Amino acid sequence: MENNNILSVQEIVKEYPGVKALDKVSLDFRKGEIHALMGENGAGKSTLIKVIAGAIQPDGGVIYMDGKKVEAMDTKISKDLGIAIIYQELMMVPALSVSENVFLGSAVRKGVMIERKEMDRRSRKIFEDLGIKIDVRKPVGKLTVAYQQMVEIARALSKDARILIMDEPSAALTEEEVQTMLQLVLKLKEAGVTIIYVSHRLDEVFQITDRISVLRDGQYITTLNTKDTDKTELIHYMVGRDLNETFPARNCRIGEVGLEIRNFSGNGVKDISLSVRHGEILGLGGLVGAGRTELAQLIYGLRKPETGALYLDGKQITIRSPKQAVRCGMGLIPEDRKQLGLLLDFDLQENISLPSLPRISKGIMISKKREGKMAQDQQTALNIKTPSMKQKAKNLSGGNQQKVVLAKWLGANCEYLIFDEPTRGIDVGAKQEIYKLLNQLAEEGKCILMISSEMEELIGVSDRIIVLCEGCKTGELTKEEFSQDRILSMASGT
Amino acid sequence: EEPAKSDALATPQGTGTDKDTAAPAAGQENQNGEKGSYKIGYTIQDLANPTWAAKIQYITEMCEELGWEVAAVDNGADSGKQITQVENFVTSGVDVVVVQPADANSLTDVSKKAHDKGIYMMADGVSFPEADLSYINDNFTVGKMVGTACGEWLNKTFGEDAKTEVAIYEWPSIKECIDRVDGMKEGLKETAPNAQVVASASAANVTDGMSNAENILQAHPEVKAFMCFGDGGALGASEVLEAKGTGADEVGIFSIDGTDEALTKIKNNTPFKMSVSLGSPKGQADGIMEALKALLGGSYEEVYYTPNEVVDSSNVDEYLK
Amino acid sequence: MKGIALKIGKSSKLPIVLLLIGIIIFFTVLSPAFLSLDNFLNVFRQISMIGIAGIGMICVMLTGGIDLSISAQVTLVNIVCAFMMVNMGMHPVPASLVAILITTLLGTFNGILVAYGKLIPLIATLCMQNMLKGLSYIISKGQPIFGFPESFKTLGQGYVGAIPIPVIVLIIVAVLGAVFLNKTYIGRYFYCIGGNEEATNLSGVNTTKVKVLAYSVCGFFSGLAGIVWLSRVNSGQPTTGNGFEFDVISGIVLGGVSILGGEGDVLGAILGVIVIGLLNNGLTLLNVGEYYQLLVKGVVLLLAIGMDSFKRNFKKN
Amino acid sequence: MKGIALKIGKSSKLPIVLLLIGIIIFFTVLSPAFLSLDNFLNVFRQISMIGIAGIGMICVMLTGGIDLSISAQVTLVNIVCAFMMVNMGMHPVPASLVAILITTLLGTFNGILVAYGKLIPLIATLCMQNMLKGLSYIISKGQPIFGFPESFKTLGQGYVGAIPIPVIVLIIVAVLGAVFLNKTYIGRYFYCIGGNEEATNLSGVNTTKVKVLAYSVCGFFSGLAGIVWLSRVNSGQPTTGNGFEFDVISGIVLGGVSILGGEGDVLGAILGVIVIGLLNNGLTLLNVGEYYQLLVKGVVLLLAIGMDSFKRNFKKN
Ligand SMILES: Nc1ncnc2c1ncn2[C@@H]1O[C@H](COP(=O)(O)OP(=O)(O)OP(=O)(O)O)[C@@H](O)[C@H]1O
Ligand SMILES: Nc1ncnc2c1ncn2[C@@H]1O[C@H](COP(=O)(O)OP(=O)(O)OP(=O)(O)O)[C@@H](O)[C@H]1O
Ligand SMILES: [Mg+2]
Ligand SMILES: [Mg+2]
Repeated sequence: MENNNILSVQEIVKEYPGVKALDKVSLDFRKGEIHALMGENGAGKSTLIKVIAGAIQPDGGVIYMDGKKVEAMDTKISKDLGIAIIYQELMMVPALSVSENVFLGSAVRKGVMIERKEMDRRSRKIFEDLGIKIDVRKPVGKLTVAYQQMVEIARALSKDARILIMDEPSAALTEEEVQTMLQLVLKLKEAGVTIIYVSHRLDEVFQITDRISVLRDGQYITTLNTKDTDKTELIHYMVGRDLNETFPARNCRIGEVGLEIRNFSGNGVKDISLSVRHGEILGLGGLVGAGRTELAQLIYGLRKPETGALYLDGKQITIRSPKQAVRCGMGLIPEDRKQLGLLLDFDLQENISLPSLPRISKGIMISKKREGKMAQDQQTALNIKTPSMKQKAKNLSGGNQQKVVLAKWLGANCEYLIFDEPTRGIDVGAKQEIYKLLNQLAEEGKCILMISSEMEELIGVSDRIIVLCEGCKTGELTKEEFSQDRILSMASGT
Repeated sequence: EEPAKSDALATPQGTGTDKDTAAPAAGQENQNGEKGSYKIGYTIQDLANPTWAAKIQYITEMCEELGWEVAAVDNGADSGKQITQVENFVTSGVDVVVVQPADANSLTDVSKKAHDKGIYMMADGVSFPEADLSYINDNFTVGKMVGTACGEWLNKTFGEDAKTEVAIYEWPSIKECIDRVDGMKEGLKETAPNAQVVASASAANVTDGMSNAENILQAHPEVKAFMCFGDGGALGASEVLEAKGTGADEVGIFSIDGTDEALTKIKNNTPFKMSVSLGSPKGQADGIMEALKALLGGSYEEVYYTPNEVVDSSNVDEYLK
Repeated sequence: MKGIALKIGKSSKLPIVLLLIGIIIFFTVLSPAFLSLDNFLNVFRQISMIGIAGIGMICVMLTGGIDLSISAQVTLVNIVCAFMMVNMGMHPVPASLVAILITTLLGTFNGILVAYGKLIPLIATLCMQNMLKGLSYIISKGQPIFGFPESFKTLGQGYVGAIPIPVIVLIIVAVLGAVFLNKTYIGRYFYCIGGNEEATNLSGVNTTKVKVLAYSVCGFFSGLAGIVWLSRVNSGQPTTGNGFEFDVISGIVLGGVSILGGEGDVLGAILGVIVIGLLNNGLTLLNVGEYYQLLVKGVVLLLAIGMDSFKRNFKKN
Repeated sequence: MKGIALKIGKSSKLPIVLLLIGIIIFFTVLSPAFLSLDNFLNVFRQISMIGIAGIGMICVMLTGGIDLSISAQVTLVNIVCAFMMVNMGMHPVPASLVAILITTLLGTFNGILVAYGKLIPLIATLCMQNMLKGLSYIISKGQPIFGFPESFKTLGQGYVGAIPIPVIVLIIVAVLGAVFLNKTYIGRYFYCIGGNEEATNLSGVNTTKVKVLAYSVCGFFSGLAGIVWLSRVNSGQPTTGNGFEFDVISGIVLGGVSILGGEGDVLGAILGVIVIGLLNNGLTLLNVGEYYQLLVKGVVLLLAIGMDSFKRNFKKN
């Protein structure tokens, strides 16, 4: 074993019923490097990380830290060894304050007493370094996903770790925030911290990493030096075939106005009007906290607008509840799939059929046959990777979970779809599939409103873009006018 | 003055001396002299017990006629709760607190507080040491009456030598009921030594009485008699036997309380044979009112006993209205 | 029959079935009276009220709620129905129907408090329990109401062939409940709400209304249980039902219904209730005194759920 | 004092404080005996046991658990301590300490069942309740045990100045509890576990041990409450404590402790308990009969939590 390996895993095996999540994976991580872990959804990245963290016990294999074998790794040992982890799933205690969450499990204390002021001070400092304004006394549950993700990052940073493992830390962040974070990561590297970085965003990976290891279907594929490779080669290793990472073209046949809102206010947004035509994808851009999710909630009947009117195909309709929205043919793919998109303890079939239950039932009796068929169709259409549709949703990888949420609405034949961050945490291959699906849906004449914080995605997929800033509409761009600079300046209100 | 003998059969016992030693002087003079209106706080073990509930109802009505006020609360056989209630009564300025003690030994401190404020403490059902006056029944004796009646019926029906099986319904978490059961066993042993208690179960209400009767009869189909500490469980046993079509001469049920429901069964020639009446609720209420009047009048005995009367088919009509 | 056997083998019912078998063997060895059709029918009749009300409680608990007022609903039904028959001379059938209607409405009111009023179910229904208890006392003045028409007894004490009518009612109710929860989409909604209310709402389900429905169903079954009860004891008592909610909840939770919602089914719940019924029955047959019964019941149930949990966690690793 | 006032203003305590004030005004107007230091001390003494045991229960409920066995622990403490003093002639102090040690161990055992055995808290502690109740009956044979050394009364019946000792005990316990839950890292762990057990565990906290600790603490305070109780009633009774767990749970839940875990604090819990104490007291002072008390209590509590919920949801929109 080489001397400058700080951490190495040998022959790690982890099996779940029907899935080999890790199949004899061996990997070395060098002191002070930034090492990317890449692979499709379900490749086993998060599982490997959890094994290293001691959060799950592998079925076989060995972990070496500083060349020494670690027996029976658990969360306490890994913490003591200086391993800090940002999990893919947000690990928050909602009722506690930001600073208490930052110091979860390692509160600053004097004897048995915690030093709340000191914790507040230190977390404020961390957020300052990250360039984020946040009230450290606020309960985490009151923050949006993006801010919770920041707290997660701050927590890892608070630990003065020797190894920092980041499982898709950027998934919920906007471009600007990602850049701030990446600068910080580079600074940590200079300070000698080893970083294991998982992301589906190739740009980031090429920007900061030294080496890239690829997993596919639970197996180790290869490790590449970042400077000796390129996106095409990397994608090839990841998906096992060639795939170009551009946005699929589409011949748009844009029709009549389908979904229209006029002068919507309330729930944190002010006087917003927009319209989506049949066959059109309207992008909704803005920084975190711009109020895009809030706007989606208003349209979908989850909150009551104070003023404004909604028109579907020219008819004014008042929507008071999601039920009504669904009845009118709307569907919402929420940004937080675990909290709002899925029933994690239920199987995929039950998740997918939920919005369509009355339709696929005979009277009030559910037709199990139709339900099964519907799920099967969606699995094929979306290529959901799972041994069975009876698998519980919580056992799927992040990307596949997102596909299940999509499948819900596709199965329900919705006419007006609102996508809130549809590709958050999704691998390149699946992203392509989802873009294709978006195109296909548009071609079928559906009205699509897509919220996205990924600039390229916004530009690549939308036919038109509307930008929000602090709850107000600050601009509208047609396809010809698209440019990152313009969107950014509108989003920041300058 | 000596309380007039009422048909409540509340018989004053004891020496007949004025109890001005224990009687709170301060309270007496201002309440006795000036106002003819009194406030009475009443804490009883279980207000859902039909006998007790009816008794309270009568007392309330009689007091209203006199222009008195009664507050009745339920202590659920919980001594802690009972103390709380007495304290609240003391605060609200009653003249007498009547207690059916959840625990006779736990009232020392509150009684003292009451006495300090010139408030009388009166015991209902069971005496406690600090009570100025006790209106009580003798649970062991009552139990013994049940045992004796049961034994006599067994002897008469199955012969003195028959080795008959008997079941008991108890409520072992309450001391008074334990006394009753002890009395039952003693009475049975004296009259029918060959009878054997083969099962005992705790049944305070009709529902439990039914389930337990079913279960007991399953295990001991030869059970010839049920002795019950109260009518609730007994009614359950009767319901089961009647549903099975058991004849009145096959199994006997013997109980305590003398509720109307039980008396109806006795009258209708069911297995329900007898119930010891501790005075009809009305009779008891009369007794308590007499005692209360005596107490507030300042001249009273220390102990008044409730009547204990065996009610069976021979005299049931006198008790059923 | 084979279907059920298969289902038991596959599902998480195994531990409770094993427990059931264990209890049966144990008591059979110790008491000759235990293993007989007669005795089992006895037990079933004794648990029928718990089982009937349990079906309603499952609905509420699946949605993540709880209804502590069922005991007081049973009391109220007892008193009100008895009052209508005795004091108002009503015929048993309309009297029963009116009483059940009342509890269904009370259940609906509970549901409105919880779903629209967003009150904590435990506390809201505890308040309702107090109020309904008070109401029952006030109506009955603490006195039993008795002397019903002879025909009224049939429901609680009658037989069809050898089988007690309450048992038949329980079976019908259980089958209906199982079908409702398993096969209809409204039943599925109960599960979904318990699993993730917000996600269910976003999927276009009016979760508020569905929750109200769950409580209404619960009220309906409490009412039915109350009528069976009244007919069985043949006397309306203001104490009837005290502690009943605990029997129901502990029985069905033992049978796998989660207090957090989203988990459980009718079969399991009924098995749980039967276990408790058999324990009560067997211990009385063995003439185990009240004191020792408490102890033994505690130990046995603890072992039972311990075994279950051990199995579950053992399997996981 | 100002700190607390500020805190109340800011936090979610406002509704319960308003309710408290409302109740006080209401009863003051209707009953001259209500508004007096004497009466308030009475009320505080009456709720002191509920409050003391409530502090322990908060710990358990914060972790998302529940302990239904506290009532039986109180019973057992009563019987065991009485037995040691009367039948074994032990001095009150060591007898009390041994009794509290026993409940602490019983609490620990509950904790082990829940945390290591992964049993459902509701059911596991219900089993324990049965077992301990049975045990208390067996030890006492159903008879009260009395005749304690005179000195033993002091704890439950004595005064320091005008203030009853149980009230002082409650205040000390509440302050300690508040500090423990708010300021120590172990107290914060309770919140963390209730809020997100997995996240807490992944942060390197031994959640299993911490959960056991919560139950031990609960056992300790049940024991303490039991000793105060015994000293107050001055006689060890096997019926003591029946239903006590409900008083405790409903009081602290009214005060904002969440049955789902992760939410609530000592101040709120104590306020909740006081509300219930004042209601009981005021209604008795007003000479409201038992039946009507049930009804009125139900309605008032329902209004109270309804107001609270309304406030919360109103604010949200
Ligand atoms: N608890 C579990 N039970 C069953 N299967 C699981 C469980 N956790 C993970 N899996 C399976 O293991 C495989 C690897 O999952 P993992 O979460 O490691 O993927 P990933 O590479 O992190 O994917 P993503 O990029 O989507 O996050 C997947 O097929 C997943 O379904
Ligand atoms: N500094 C902050 N601290 C905490 N919460 C904030 C802050 N700024 C904004 N928020 C919360 O974020 C909400 C708006 O976020 P929202 O999720 O709607 O934005 P968005 O445009 O949809 O962004 P995204 O979906 O990319 O997260 C605000 O209503 C507010 O509650
Ligand atoms: Mg992952
Ligand atoms: Mg958003």
